[in-house]
Amino acid sequence: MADNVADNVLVMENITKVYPNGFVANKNVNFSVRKGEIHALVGENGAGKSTLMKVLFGIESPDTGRILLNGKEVQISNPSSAIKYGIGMVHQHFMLAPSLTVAENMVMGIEPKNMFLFDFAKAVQMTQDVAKKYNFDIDPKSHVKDLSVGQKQKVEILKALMRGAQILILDEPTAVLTPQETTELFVQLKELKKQGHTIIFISHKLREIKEICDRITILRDGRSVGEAEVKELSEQDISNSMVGRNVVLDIQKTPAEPKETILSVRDLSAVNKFGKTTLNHVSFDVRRGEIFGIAGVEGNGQSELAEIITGLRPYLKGSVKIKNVEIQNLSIRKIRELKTSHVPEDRMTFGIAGDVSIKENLISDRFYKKEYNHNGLQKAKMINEESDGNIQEYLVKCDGREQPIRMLSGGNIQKVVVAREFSSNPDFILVDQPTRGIDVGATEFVRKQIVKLRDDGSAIILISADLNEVMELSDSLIVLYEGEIAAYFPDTKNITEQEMGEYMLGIKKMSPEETGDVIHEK
Amino acid sequence: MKFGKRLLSAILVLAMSLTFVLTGCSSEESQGSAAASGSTAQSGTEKAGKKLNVAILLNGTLGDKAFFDSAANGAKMMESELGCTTKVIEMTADETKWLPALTDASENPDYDIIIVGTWQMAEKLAQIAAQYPDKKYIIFDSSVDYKDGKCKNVYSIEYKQNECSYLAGVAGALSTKTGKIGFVGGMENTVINDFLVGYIQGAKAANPNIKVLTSYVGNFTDTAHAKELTLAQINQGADVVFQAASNAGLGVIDGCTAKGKFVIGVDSDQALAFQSSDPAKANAVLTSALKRVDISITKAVKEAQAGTLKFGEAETLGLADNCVGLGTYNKGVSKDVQDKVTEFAEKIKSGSIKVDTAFGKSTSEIEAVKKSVRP
Amino acid sequence: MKNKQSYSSKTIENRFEIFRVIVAIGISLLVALLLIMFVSKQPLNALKWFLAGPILTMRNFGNVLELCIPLTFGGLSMAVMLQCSQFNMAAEGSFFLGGLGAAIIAVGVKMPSGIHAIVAILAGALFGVVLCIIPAILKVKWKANEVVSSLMLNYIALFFGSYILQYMLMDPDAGYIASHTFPNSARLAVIIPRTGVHMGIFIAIIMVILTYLFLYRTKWGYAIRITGQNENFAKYSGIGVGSTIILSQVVGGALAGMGGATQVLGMYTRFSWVSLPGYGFDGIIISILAKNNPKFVPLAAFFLAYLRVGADIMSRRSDVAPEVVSIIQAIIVVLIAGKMFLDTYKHKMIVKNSQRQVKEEA
Amino acid sequence: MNTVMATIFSASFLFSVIRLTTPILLAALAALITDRAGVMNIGLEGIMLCSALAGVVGSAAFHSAFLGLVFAMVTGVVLGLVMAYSALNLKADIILVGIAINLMASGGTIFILYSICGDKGNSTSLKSLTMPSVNIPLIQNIPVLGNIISGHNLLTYIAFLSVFLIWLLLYKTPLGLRIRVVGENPNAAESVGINVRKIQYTVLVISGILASIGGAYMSMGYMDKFSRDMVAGRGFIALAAEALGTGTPVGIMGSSLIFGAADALATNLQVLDIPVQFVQMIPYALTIVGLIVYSISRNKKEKKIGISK
Repeated sequence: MADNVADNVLVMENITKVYPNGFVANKNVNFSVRKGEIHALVGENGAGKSTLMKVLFGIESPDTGRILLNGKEVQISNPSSAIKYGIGMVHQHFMLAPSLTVAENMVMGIEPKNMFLFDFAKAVQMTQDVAKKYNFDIDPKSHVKDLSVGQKQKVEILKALMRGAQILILDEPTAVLTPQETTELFVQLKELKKQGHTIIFISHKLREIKEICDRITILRDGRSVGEAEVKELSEQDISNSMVGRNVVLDIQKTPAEPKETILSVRDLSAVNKFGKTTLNHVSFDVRRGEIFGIAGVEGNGQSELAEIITGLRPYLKGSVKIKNVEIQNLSIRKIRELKTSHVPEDRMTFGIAGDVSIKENLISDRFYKKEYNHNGLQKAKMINEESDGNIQEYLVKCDGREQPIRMLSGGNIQKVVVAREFSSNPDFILVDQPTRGIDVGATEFVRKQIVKLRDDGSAIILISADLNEVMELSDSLIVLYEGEIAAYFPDTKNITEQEMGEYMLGIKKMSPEETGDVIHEK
Repeated sequence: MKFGKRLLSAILVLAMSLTFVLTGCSSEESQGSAAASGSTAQSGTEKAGKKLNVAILLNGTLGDKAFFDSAANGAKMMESELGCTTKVIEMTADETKWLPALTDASENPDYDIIIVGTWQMAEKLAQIAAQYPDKKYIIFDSSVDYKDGKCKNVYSIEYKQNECSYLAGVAGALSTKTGKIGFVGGMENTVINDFLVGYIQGAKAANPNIKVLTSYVGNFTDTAHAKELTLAQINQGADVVFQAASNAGLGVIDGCTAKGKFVIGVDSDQALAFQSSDPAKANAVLTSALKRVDISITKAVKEAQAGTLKFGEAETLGLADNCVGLGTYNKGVSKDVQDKVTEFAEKIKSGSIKVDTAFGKSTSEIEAVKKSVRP
Repeated sequence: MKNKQSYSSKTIENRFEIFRVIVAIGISLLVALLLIMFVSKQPLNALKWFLAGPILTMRNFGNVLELCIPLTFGGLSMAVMLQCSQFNMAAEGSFFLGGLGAAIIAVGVKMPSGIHAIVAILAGALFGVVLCIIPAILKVKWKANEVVSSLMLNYIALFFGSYILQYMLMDPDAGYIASHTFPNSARLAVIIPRTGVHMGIFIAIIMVILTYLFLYRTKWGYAIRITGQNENFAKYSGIGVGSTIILSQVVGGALAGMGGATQVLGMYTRFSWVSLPGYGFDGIIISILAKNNPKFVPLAAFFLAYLRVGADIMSRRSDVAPEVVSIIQAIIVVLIAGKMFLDTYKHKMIVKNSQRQVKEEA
Repeated sequence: MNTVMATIFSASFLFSVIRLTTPILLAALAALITDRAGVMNIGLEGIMLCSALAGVVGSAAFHSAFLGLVFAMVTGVVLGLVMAYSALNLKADIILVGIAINLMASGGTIFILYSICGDKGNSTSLKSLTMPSVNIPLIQNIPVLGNIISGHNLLTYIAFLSVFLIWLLLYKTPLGLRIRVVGENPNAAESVGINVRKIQYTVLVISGILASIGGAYMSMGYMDKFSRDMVAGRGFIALAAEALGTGTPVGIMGSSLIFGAADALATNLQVLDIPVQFVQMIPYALTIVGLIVYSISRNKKEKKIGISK
């Protein structure tokens, strides 16, 4: 590594970042980028890419390690200083004010002045200059809210360039783009490269990485697995290093004995608010007594699918039936009354009310039912007993049922959510990222509970970005890629992680006949 | 378990409040008797003709440059002319505070005479006066109910404000050049409408074709709105505006001053009130319809000090008693007009003119009076 | 014996909350004392009456209790609405209309004693509901800002009430704008002689208990609290967020309306309100002091009533204006509502405690 | 009725519309500037009342109307800072802070008035001064227009000038750009190194200044004295005017003028046979209707671009 230090415009050495909740996001990561290259940074969700880039951009401060720019050590304590050092970042969520014009967004924070007034003409000029320099086609006077996603992204890139960014971080830039926009973006990135800019390109899409990246760093589980020339690696090689498993989980479970179909999804399609298709004619069945895994890189339609099945998002095309009941016009309560449950992806936003006690968080789905109320009052004793029972059974570590839930650790909060959703003995449950960000003990516990629930006769959908988890825990699984079912494995035992990686990253795709087997009730 | 604890605490709360009630009763008794004996001792010395200690309780706030200020002025007059000790207490417009304040004053052995005013206080005073029969009370601008020999310790002063506003109407109607005069009241209530009824009657007497514009501010505080109403009336042709709006009346005076029109003040002599601080305003005042609260209560206290005041009776003071009337005239008011007003005043005193009143009139009857002079 | 024990973090938070409230009250009283020192010629005399006046005689104490009644209703009303995170200021107008509704029944209908008052109070509650529900519907249906709409509605309620009073209820023989006197059957009897403390205090106590039970022991109250805490969570759990918001405003409006009715029937002989009574806005202060928990509302109401009666007595006995109380109130509200007020101190306490815990374990 | 129609189309009616609009406009602009930075200032009523008193006291103490105005503005700034500190540092809900300011103002002004003048009603005993009225040369000679536009109080012109100044500030200065960014997307502002808290402090101070001019207008322009509760809900109406003003200074001038006109109309309609109370309701009822219409149209727009379901 030390051999070509001179070429390295950026070196991050031994970066370790531990979050306050104890989660170690980066473990002694080394990362170096050469001047004028497009450098791919890849890794599974949670591998530590975002944290590393946040450290670089001054949003997070590392616990150990140092950053060298052009061989000199620098302290980057906030985004402003990162900008000063010539580092620019294009976030996945655009940092733009929609009602303002492009030019105004471009210059915010570094507004040109004419006397004391804001010089709009100058801002337009500046925008045009920088756009021309990099051959971007953008109208400085149009309003950001009228732009397409691709154009917004251009504005973001130009914004960084205008501030003198020599190193540009692009966080999954193609995730929100249409194929045409992606092509256009790549043309522009090559142009930037030609002009001597260095680009750090975060992506899951191997085809794209092969197309435009020079070198690649692969992160796995918070560590750097290695860096290499992209052309020296095949897509399979990358996929293998990314999704390799460190520990093979040892989950005790008997083979599944699937029974009747509980959930059937047919021809389900959805578009997001930008008009991009997020689900494309998805059909599958989930049966009682099986854990049905949905794997895939995040942003390939899993969230939309989960929200539709649980009633949080309306849908127009296709059908979703739970126990033969179409749920299109049902309220969430009606859907839940079909004996369904849901462990949400974002537990802090949807799963709990922080200031409310553990007890009350445990009954949010059932508090209104007859058996919990008597003459208008809630049955306090019964609720207390049930809460204590759940706290015990689900090993929630707390000061008692009256403690506000926000005081618990992430793992214990998740145990409360799981306790609520599992203890209703659902016929169908959707479990979305059940172990994200929680400690090992809680993770193991939650997984055991999922298996137990299956054995008790529930139909379970497990959505997880953790490949390990989805492969080990599921009985059968599908892989979603760009809103379509890329693969269906009726039995997870025989899958290799290499295979999975290829389907997840779009290298391979099964035929409709093969994936059609996921429909058990023709 | 937990619920049981809560229930227990709820019961405790109930029990405690009950205890309050019980202990309240017992301690109240001793309190009451102590106060009563205190005041008996006081009334013993009272007859010796010593300088009286007077409390004036106002159910509003000072600063209206009119009614309540006039009462406060009475306190000053008592101090300087009679050597009394006085204390003016503002009970504010919050009705729930009036009874406590009155009781408080009644229990205070220092006060020999307690003065209150307005119709709203009459019922409350009757109740308190019965509880403290040894205390002496004066009420102005209203009368307590003396039926069945009640309220032997209360002297009541009533005013014929309709008489002075009648004269204000005469003066206004004779001074207008446009044939339109205005009236801005604070809120539509009976005393304010009593002013209005007299005003309209007087104006019609002086000029049968007179038009009177009537507006109400909606409260007694929004000076800006009062000014706006005044300007609107001036805009619609009024060149003399009579205000009966307490604090908000300042806006009426201000509006007339700004537009060079005349305003008729109320209760106190408002030309005098502004003479030193704001001569421009003083010059806009045509005259004021006076309700001499100050003079009447001072007179009553003087009689009380001499032991001649007729407690247990009500007196209605009007023009004949010099307790209502008009204040100083603006120098722009001609001698002719002044004489004409005096003429009408004499007729009222002699009883040949009977001035109408709003008391006992329903809203629709008052609407009819207003309608008769609407342009 | 261990001299210092470690506690669970919940205990610390609870203790800290009490400490915070005490500090906030302390600071505001200190400011008030400074102000009194500054403006008064006899500050000690003024202070004596301010702080001790309300308990010197039973009658003064009675004044505190009678003021507690409307303040409790105001506090309960706002507690229910704030628990649902709705800043509906129409409680003020509901209080006024509640008084009007009660007066209409009291004056307009003949009924036997007891029942008459109850019907009148229920009418007041109904009037309160009608007003408070409007901003809620506008918000749920069209996302119209409830603060603005409710502030405007208060004025409309006031003018509407004045109209009804003037054209339908007015007693022409009264010397001011007032309804006919209430018959005894509708009035709430005084229970402590020589004070104004009336039966309403029992109604208030009952409503405190009922509101507490409603919020913390019924499914509706549960839904209100969850919705107020986290709308997304409520929606995810299957709670109808829109209808829950409306329900909270209905209950809040009913409580405010009842408060107005109780106040009018207990403290007045006629209905003569010509301006908004202010108890709705006071309710916000009380609810904040009580942490939106009905259990603590009477305590907060008592505190505020004590301050106000103290200030009134002070103004009668000295040269300080009672309005000084409004400054105290503002400081208390800001300090208690300020989540970060004394936060560094709390943080230190928790850190120290956890260090102690570690030591104990070792 | 004819008289009323004649009045409404008279120059002096339009003159009074402008006069009545002034305080509402200033306060609505004060609401706008904070709203654009994502802060809701409902303490305007209180700030106006305090500065109305401060203006009177200041002008009497310094024997200068101008210094009185400055004193009022200082009061507005201080209250703006108090709100900012409470909301941004202590993290109290800004709506509660606003309510606290309003509660404090109505009692506090009386307390101070009484301490200074010994009077709880108004400041007649103080020899306070007023801001001058201004006749605009040339324009005052134009027949009808001159009577409408010329001859207003200086602060009225400042109010309408403020529309331009706030427009200039918001759309033509770097600060304005930052304010708008902070209001729309605070993360975007942070990401380019704009200090969001500093911007919000700034807007609350500007808001305090604007509201304080509105307050000073009440006691030193519209009236020449302070009297208790003289702002009488104009700060609240301004909030409504802001809500209907489509978020631009010109839009707010329009909605404020509508309120001014409604108020003037209510004043003039008192001569009619309608019960006074219904006439007095007009401005408030209009606000609610306006708010509903505005909310419906906004929701439709959002539906169109797909933000809400």
